Amino acid sequence: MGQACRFWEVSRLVAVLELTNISKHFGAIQAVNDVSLSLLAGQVVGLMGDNGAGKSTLVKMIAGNFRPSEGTIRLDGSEIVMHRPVEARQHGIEIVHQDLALCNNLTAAANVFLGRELRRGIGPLKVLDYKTMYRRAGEIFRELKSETRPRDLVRQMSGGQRQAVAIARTMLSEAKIVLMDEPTAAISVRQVAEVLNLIRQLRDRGIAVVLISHRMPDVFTVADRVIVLRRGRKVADKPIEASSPEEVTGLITGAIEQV
Amino acid sequence: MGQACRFWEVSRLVAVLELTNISKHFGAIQAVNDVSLSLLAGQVVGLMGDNGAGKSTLVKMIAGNFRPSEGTIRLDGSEIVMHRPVEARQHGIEIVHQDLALCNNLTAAANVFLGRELRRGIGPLKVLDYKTMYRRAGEIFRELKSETRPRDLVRQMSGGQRQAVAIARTMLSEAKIVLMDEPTAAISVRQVAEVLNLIRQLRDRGIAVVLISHRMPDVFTVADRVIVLRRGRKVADKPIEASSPEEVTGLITGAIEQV
Amino acid sequence: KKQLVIVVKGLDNPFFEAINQGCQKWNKENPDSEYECFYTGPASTSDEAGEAQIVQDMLGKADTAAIAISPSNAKLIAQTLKTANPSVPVMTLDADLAQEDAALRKTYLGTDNYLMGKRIGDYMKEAKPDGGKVCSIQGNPGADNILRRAQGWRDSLSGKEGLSELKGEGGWTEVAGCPVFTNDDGAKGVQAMTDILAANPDLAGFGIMGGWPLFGAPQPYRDLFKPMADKIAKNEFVIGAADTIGDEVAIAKEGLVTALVGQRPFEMGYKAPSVMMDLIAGKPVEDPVFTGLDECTKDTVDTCIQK
Amino acid sequence: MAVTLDQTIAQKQRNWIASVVGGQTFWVLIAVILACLFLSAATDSFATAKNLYNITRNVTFVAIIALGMTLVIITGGIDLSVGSVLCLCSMVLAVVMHAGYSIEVGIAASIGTALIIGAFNGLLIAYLDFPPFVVTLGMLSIARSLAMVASNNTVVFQFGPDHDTLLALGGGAWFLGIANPVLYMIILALLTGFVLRWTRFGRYVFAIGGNEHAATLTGVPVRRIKVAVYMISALSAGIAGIVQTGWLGAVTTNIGAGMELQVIAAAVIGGANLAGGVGTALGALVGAALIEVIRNSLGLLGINAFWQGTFIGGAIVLAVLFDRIRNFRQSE
Amino acid sequence: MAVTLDQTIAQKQRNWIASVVGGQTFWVLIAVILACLFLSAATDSFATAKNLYNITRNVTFVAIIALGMTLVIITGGIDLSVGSVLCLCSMVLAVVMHAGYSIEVGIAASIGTALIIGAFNGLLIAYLDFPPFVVTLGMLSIARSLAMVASNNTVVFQFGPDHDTLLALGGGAWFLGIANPVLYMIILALLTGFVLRWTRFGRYVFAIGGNEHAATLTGVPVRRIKVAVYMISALSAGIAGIVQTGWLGAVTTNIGAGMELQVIAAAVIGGANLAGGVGTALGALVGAALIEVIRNSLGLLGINAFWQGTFIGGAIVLAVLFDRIRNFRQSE
Ligand SMILES: Nc1ncnc2c1ncn2[C@@H]1O[C@H](COP(=O)(O)OP(=O)(O)OP(=O)(O)O)[C@@H](O)[C@H]1O
Ligand SMILES: Nc1ncnc2c1ncn2[C@@H]1O[C@H](COP(=O)(O)OP(=O)(O)OP(=O)(O)O)[C@@H](O)[C@H]1O
Ligand SMILES: [Mg+2]
Ligand SMILES: [Mg+2]
Repeated sequence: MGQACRFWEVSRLVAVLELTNISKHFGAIQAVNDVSLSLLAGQVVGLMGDNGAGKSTLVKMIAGNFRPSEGTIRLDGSEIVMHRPVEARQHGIEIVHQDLALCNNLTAAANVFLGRELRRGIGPLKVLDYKTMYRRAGEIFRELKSETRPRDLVRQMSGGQRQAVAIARTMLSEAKIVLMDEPTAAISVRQVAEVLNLIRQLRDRGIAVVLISHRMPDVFTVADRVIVLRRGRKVADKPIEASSPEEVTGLITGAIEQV
Repeated sequence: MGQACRFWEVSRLVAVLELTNISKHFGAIQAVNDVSLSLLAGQVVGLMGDNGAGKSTLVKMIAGNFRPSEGTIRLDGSEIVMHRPVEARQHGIEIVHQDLALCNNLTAAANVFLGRELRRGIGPLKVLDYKTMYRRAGEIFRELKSETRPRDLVRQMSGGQRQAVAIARTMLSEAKIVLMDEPTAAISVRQVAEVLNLIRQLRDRGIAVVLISHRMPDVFTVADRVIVLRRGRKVADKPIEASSPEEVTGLITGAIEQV
Repeated sequence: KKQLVIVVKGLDNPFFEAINQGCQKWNKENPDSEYECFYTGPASTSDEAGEAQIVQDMLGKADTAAIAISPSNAKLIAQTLKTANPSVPVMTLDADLAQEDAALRKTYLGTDNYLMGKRIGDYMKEAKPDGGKVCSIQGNPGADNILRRAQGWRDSLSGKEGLSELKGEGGWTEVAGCPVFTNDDGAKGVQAMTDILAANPDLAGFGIMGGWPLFGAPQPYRDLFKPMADKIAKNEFVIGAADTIGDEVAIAKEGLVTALVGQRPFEMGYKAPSVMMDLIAGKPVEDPVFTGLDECTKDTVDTCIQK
Repeated sequence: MAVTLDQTIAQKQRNWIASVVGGQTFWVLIAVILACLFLSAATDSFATAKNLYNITRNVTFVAIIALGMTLVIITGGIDLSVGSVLCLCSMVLAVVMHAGYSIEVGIAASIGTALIIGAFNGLLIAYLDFPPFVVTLGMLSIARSLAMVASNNTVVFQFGPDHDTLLALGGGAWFLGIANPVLYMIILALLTGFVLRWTRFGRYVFAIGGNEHAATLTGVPVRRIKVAVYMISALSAGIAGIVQTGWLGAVTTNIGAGMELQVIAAAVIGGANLAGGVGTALGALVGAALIEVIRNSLGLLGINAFWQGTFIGGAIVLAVLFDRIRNFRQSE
Repeated sequence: MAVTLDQTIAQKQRNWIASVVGGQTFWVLIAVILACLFLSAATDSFATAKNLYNITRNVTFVAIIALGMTLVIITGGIDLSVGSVLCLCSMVLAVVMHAGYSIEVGIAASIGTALIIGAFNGLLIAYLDFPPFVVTLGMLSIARSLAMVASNNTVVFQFGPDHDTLLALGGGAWFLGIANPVLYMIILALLTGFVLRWTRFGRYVFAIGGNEHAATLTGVPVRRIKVAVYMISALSAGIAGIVQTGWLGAVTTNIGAGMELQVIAAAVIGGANLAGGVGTALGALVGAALIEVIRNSLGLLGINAFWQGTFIGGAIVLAVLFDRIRNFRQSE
C-alpha cells in the first residue's frame, strides 16, 4: 500500500498521456463515449469492464490502430494525431493485442520484430539481420523466463509461448507507455506470475502501463489505479487502495452506477 | 466444506466415467501419457496444468474428437470406443471447446444446435425447425442470464456472448458429463460468476463436470476435486479441501514433483 | 516405324479430326509401309506457343521422317523452323506460312483460304447484287486463315482489294458491332447473330467465315433462321457460310443458308503422307497443292460433297 | 432487468429488409434491373419478347452450373473442372444416344459420369486433403481429354431414335412460352435455395465454410458433406450439359471451354465469397444474368468487337463496386 | 534450470534439412528428376542437347510469371489477368517498335503498361477491398480487349529498326549455349528468392499472407505491399511477354490465352498455398518444369493426342499426392 502511494504521488508530477473527451463509434455502435483519462509515468492502471465495454477500442486508439471519432490525445503535453501504428511506436507507445496479432507462418523472432525488422548492409542495399534478431529475441525470452525458441514457427506454439511472443514485442525499444490487452487470459499460473512481474519491472523503470484484464486478483495485485468502463463510458477512476474487488464488480455489472 | 464432503461421499458410489492408462501422441509429441482417472456423478473436477500440459487433448479424447493411442475409456462400467463426436454426445458427454468452435457466419441458435439440428416434417422430408430452435436457444440464454440474441450472427458478438453460445450447447440434452475447456478465459467477472453458478447447477443435477481453468480462484470456488497434469502425466488427484492454491501452483510449475 | 508427323492447330476442333481420319485411313491402307502417319497438336486451338513447342519436340524426335504443320501463328512457326533448322522435310497443311517465309517449307497442301472467302462473297453477291447491310462472323481473333477468308469475302463483295471494312463499297456496309469473334464457340456465334439481327432489323445478310454457328449449334441456328426461310429462298436475306461439317449440309438442304463453301480436310489428311513420302524421296512436288472446295447450295446438296 | 433480458433475447439485430439490402446480391440485382431499363429505353430491340426469350435462355447454362458452384464456394472450395465436365457429360449423352440407346439410358450415363467425376474430386479433397484448386484443375484437363477419347473428337449431331425428344427437351418451350432451360433453371434454383435454407445439409455446408475446424469438432460429417458438394457441382455441370446438348443439337469437344471462370464470376458477382461461408442460390442467378445482359447489350448497342472485352471486364468489376462502396462507408 | 532455458532458446525445432525435405517443393523436384531419368532411359530423343535446350526455354515463360504469381499467392491473393497482360504487353512492344521506335522505347512502354495494370488491380484490391478474383478476372477480359484495340487485331511481325535486336534478345543464346530466356528466368528467380528471404518487403509479404489483420495491427504497410505485389505480378507477365515476343518473332491477340491457370498450377504444384503465407521462388520454377517435362514427354513417347490431357491432369494431381501422403502419415 505504501508503495502504491509512492507512485500515486510521483504520478501527479508526470502525466505522460492525456485523453480528453475521446469517443469512437463504428457506424451506429458507440464503442467509446466521451472518455477522459491520463496515464502517469511509473503507474500501472487496471482497465476493467464487461465484454464489449470498449476497453480494446480505447487502447487501440492510444496505439494508433483507430483514430478517435472525437476528442484529443496529448503526449507529454502536446497534442498528437496518429495515422498508423508505427507512429504510436515512434512516440514510445507499445501494445499487446488481445488476439495477440501473430502470423502463424513466421518464426517467433520474425513475429517479435514484425514491422521493425533489423537490417544490416551498406547504403540502400539492406538485408534482414537474422542473426541479431534471433539473438535479441532470445534475450527477451530469457528475460521473460519463457521457454520460447526464436527460430520456431509460431504455428506450433502453446498459448503461453504465443503470449510471450506478443509481450516480447513491447520490450524491443524503451517504451514510455505499454498497453496490455488481456495478456493473462489463456496462460497458466506460472506465466501469469511472470507477466505480473514483468509489469512491475516496467513500472519500476518509470513506464506507464495499462493492464486490461477480467481477472480481479491480477489487477488488485499489480495495479496502482483502476479504471472501469461500462458501455463505453468511464464510470470509475480511483487509486486501487481506495477501491475493492466488490466495488469494481458492482461497477462492471452496473449494480453500482458511478463513483 | 461440508457440501464438498457430501459429494465426495456420493461419488464413491457412482463412477460415471473411468479412464485407464490413457495415452495420446501426435507424431513424436507425447501429449498425454498414461493417465488414469474416474469422474463421479455430481462431482466437479478442476483440471489444471501448464500450457501444453495436455489438458485439452485429454478432454478431447473423452469427447470423441481424438481416439486415444493407448488405454481404455469406460462409461458406466462398460468399455466404449468412440469414432466421432456425435457418439460421445449420444453417450451423454458434452464439451465446451477451448476455442469455442463457433461458425462466425451462422446465428447463435444455429451454432448452439450445430450437429443436432431440430427438424420437423413428415416422413423423409424434414426441414429445419427454425422456430423451435430459436425458442429453445432463447430459453437457454435466459437460463444463463446472458444477453445473447439467438437470431444474431456470432461474428458480431462479444467474447462473453460467444462463450455463452458455446456453453449453451452443453445444455441441449440431459448430459451425464460436461467437459469445460477454459470456459472463463476471456469473459468478464459478471459472466464468470454466471458460469460458476451454472457449473454448480449441473453438479446439483448429478452431472459430472470437468473444469479446465488457469484461474485458481475459480477452481477453488467450485471444484470438489483437483487433478493436475504436468507434461502429459497426472501428478495430483485429490479432494480440493485436501489441497491449497500454493500446492497446486507448485505442482503445475514442477516445484512439487508429485503428490 | 518412321513417322510422318502432322501437327495441327488444336485438338479441340472437329475440322482437324477430319484430317486425322484421313491420316488414319492412310495408315490402314498402307500397313506395310515403313512409315506411319502420326497426328498431334496442342489441346486448344488458341495455344499458339504450345503448337510451336510441339513442333520443336517432333523435330527433335529421332523417329520423325517428315512433318506437316498447320500453323495457327504463321510467323511463330516460321521463327521456330528457322531456329530448329530441321533436317527432315517440312510442309504446311491447311494453313500456310507467310509469303516471305515460303522457303522454310517445301510445299503447302490445303485450301486456298482467300479463294474460299471470295467464293462465299461471290455467292452472296450473286444472290443479292444490290448489296445491303452485312455482318461477318469470325472465329478466333488471331486466326490468320479466317482473316484471309474475310479479306477474300470483302474483296468479292466490294470489287476492290484490301479493304478492312466495308462502308458502302459495292453496295455493302458492315454494321456496328461487326465483325463478331466467336472464339470458335457455336453457341456464342448464334447468340451474337441473334443480337445483331435484333439490333439491325434491316440486315441483308451474314458472311460466316468459320462454320461454328452451323455445326456447333445447329438447332439454335435453325430456330433463328426458320422464320426467315422465305426471305432466304427469295434472296432477300443471304447467308454465305464456310465448311460442310456435321449438320451443315442438312441445314443447306432445309434452305436456311444461301451457300456453303467447304474445305476437304479428309483429303488433306489422306494426301499429306504421300506428299511427305515424295518429299523424303526427293521427288519434285508442286507448290502449292490445293485441295478443292466443296460448294453447296440448296439445290446441289446431294451432290456437292466430294466423296 | 428480467424483462430487458427477455426483450434482448427476442430481438434481432437486423431485420430481414436490412439483411436483404445489406447483401451484394441485392445491389447486383439493382444493377441488372437498371441495365435492363436503360437498354429498353436506348434500343427498340431489347424489350422484345424474342430478345427476352433469348436472354433468359442464354443465361441458364452458366446459371445452372453456378448453383452447384455456389455450394462449393460456400464450403470454401472451388471447382475449375465444370466446363470440361459439361463437355464430357454432353459427349457421353451424345455418344450413347448416337449408338442407338434411348434418351433415358443416355441421360443416366451422362449423370453417372458427372457423379463419378464429382466423387473423385470430392474424395481427394475431403479425405486426402488435396487443395481443391489443384484437383479440379487436373480434372479440367482430364475430363476434356476423356471427351475427345469418347467421341473420337468428332461432331456428334445425330442422337439416334430419341433425337427429337432430346431437342425438344433443350430447345422447346412447354410452359407459357418460357424456354425449357429457363424452367429447369428456376426449378433447380428453388431446390438449391430450399436445400441451403431449410435442410440440415445446407446448414452444414455453411458451417464448413464458416469454420471447418469447428464443424469437425461439433460432429458435422465434414468429409461426407464435402464429397457431396463436389458431386453436386459436377452434377449441375452434367445437367447443364444435357440441356445444352438438347438446345444446340450438336456436341463438339470444345463446348464449355473457359466456362469455369464465367461460372465462378457469376457466383462471386452474385455475392458468394471465395473465402467460404457466404452465398445464395439467387445470387448465382443474378450474377449469371448480369453477365448475359452485358453481353447481349454490346451486340444490341453495336459496340466495336475489339472493345467488348473491356466492357465485360469493366462491368464485372463495377458489379462489385456498389457493394464495396457501401461497405467502405459503413466501416469508416 | 537457467542452463535449460538458455539451451531451449538456442534450439530450433527443425533443422534446415528437415524443413527442405518437409516441403512440397522438394517432392516435386524429386518427381521432376525421376521423370527426366525415366525419359532419358526410355527415349533416345529426350536427353539430347537440342531437346534439353527446348525444354528449358519452353519452361521459362510460365516460370517467370509464376515467380510474380507466387508473391501474389503468398499474400493470399490470386491474379487471373497474367495471360492477358502478357498479350497486351507483347502487343504494346510490337506496335511501338513497328511504328519505328527503338527497342528501349518499346520495352519502356511495355513495362509501363504492365505496371499501370498491376497498380490498377492492386489499388482496387488493397484500398477498396475488392476480391482479387473478381478484379483480375475483369482485367483478364479488359487487357486482351485492349490488345485487340492496340493492334487492330492484326499479326505484328515486323519490329522496325531494332527488329534483330529484339529477336536476339528472346531467341539467342549468349552464354554457354543456354537460351537467353533461361538466363532471364534464373536471374529473376534468384532475385525473387533474395527478396523473399532477405528483405523487409519479403517478410511483409509473408506476414500479410499469414495474418493480414495482425500485419495491419503491427504497422506493416499492408495496402502498399499489396499494390506492389500485384504490380510485380503484372510486371513479371510483361517481362515474359517481351521475352516471348523476341522468341516468337510475331504477336497475335491470342498469345497467353489460358495461361493464368497454367501459371497458378505451376506455383501451387511448387508448394505455394492459395490460402496464403507459403511459397518459394524455387517452387515456381520446379512446378513449371514439371508441367513442361510432362508435356514434352507425351510427344516423345508418342502418346495418343486425345489422351494427353488425361496424363497432364493426372500428373498435376499426382504431383501433390507425394506431399499429401507424407502429411497424412504424420498426422495419423
Ligand atoms: N472494428 C469494429 N467494427 C465494428 N464494431 C466494433 C469494432 N471493434 C469493436 N466493435 C464494437 O465495439 C464495442 C466495444 O468493443 P471492444 O472490443 O472495445 O470491447 P472490450 O471491452 O474489449 O470487450 P472484451 O472484454 O470482450 O474484449 C463492441 O460492441 C464491439 O462489437
Ligand atoms: N492436433 C495436434 N497435432 C499435433 N500436436 C498437438 C495437437 N494438439 C495438441 N498438440 C500438442 O500436444 C500438447 C498438449 O496440447 P494441449 O492443447 O492438450 O495442451 P493444454 O494443456 O490444453 O494447453 P493450454 O493451457 O495452452 O490450452 C502440446 O504440445 C501441443 O502442441
Ligand atoms: Mg477486448
Ligand atoms: Mg487447452
